[in-house]
Amino acid sequence: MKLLYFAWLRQKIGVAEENLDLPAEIATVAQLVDWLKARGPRYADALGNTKLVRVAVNREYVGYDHRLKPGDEVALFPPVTGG
Amino acid sequence: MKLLYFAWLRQKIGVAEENLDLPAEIATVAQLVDWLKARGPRYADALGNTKLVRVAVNREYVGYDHRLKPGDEVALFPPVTGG
Amino acid sequence: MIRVQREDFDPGSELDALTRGRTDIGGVTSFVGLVREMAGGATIAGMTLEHYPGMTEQQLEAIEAEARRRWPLDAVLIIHRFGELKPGDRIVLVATAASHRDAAFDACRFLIDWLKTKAPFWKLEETAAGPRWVDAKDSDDQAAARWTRK
Amino acid sequence: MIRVQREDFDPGSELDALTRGRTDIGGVTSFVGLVREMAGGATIAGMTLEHYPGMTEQQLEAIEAEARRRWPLDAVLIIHRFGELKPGDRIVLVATAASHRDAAFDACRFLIDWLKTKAPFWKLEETAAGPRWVDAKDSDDQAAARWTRK
Repeated sequence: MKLLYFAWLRQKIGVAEENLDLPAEIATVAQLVDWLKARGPRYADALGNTKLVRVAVNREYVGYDHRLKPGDEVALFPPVTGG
Repeated sequence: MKLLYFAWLRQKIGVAEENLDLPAEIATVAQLVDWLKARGPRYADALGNTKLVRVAVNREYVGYDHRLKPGDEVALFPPVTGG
Repeated sequence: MIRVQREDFDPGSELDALTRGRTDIGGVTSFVGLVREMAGGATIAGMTLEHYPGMTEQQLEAIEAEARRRWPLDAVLIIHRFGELKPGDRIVLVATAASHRDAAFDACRFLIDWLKTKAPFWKLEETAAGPRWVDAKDSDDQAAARWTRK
Repeated sequence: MIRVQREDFDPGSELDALTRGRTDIGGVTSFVGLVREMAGGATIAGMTLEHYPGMTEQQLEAIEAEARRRWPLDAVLIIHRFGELKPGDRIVLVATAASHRDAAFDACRFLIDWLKTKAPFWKLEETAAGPRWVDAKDSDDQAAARWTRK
């Protein structure tokens, strides 16, 4: 699965983009985030406060209960600050 | 007293500006308007519906009870439609 | 700053001048009013804007001063034309600059709403049936009344 | 129409293009957002705007479409920059054209309010104490919430 990180989430995790093979039991965004947090301290730090983590799947905002499909592009990022 | 008329009020009265010597008993805008209406049918037509007649004295909006002073510039015009 | 003029204006250079060399302005809201070809159910060939020289400027200055009292504004510009205009021509520009966008938006709308009910301008439209003076709109009175302080 | 670009833009020519040759537009409201030198209590030397290419455009298009559903608009333009910006630089232009000014004003403000909470951009400010990511503002969430349909 293709994962994208932006802004301070990208800086904390240390990469902008990665392709990860997810365990079969990961079905939702919430499960993905929990699995990522267990991958190491950088992920745990970046994703510790999920109030500050927005999720887009295939470039559309989704909630944490959104179900993932193979081939999805999942982006994790802080609340936006443009304009 | 210097009197100015604008827009359809000017067209109905037939002049843009005139200097008139007012009788001494005319103290307020309301008295001035009544006196003008009695001057002839053009004035009576132009000033017939005072809901459509705005008054400015020395370039400031005033009400009909405003007291006139010698040398005032009095303007009568319809509700404005700029912008 | 206010200007009452017969000539057209260039919104781009006017807006540039408002913010040039400044680094304290967060946003500029502007409104440009244009002559519409269809007005009040008729096609118009053009219009003439009459005004009251002297009082017009004085009223616009008073409206600008009122906006500056109500909102923290870094810059205000009102340009209003008079004379003969054709469909598509610019009539008026109102622009407000502020640190924050809420002040810029509110003040800009206030200025155009108040200007429409207070600045002494009158529109004479040329229609196929002859010239006709535009009636003041209740909707403009209501828009201005939004800003009346209780 | 939406554009996401690194380069600066010229508000004057953009606004001209919006209304050129048209006689059905009564008013154009626009908002230009600029980089402020003082932000969050610190002086900033500049900022970098990061975005999510692809999603940014898609979100801005969705926001434009929503505005067109809500108001009768003759034209909509959103330009948003990314990359490195200095104090005083333009960040964003939002412009709306309509027959009547209420629609133009409401839609313009809706667009900037929604854009600020939905379009994936992130500001990294350069301060004397080093770079710092701008926090999302509660006031922006509240501004966007004004437009939530009940």
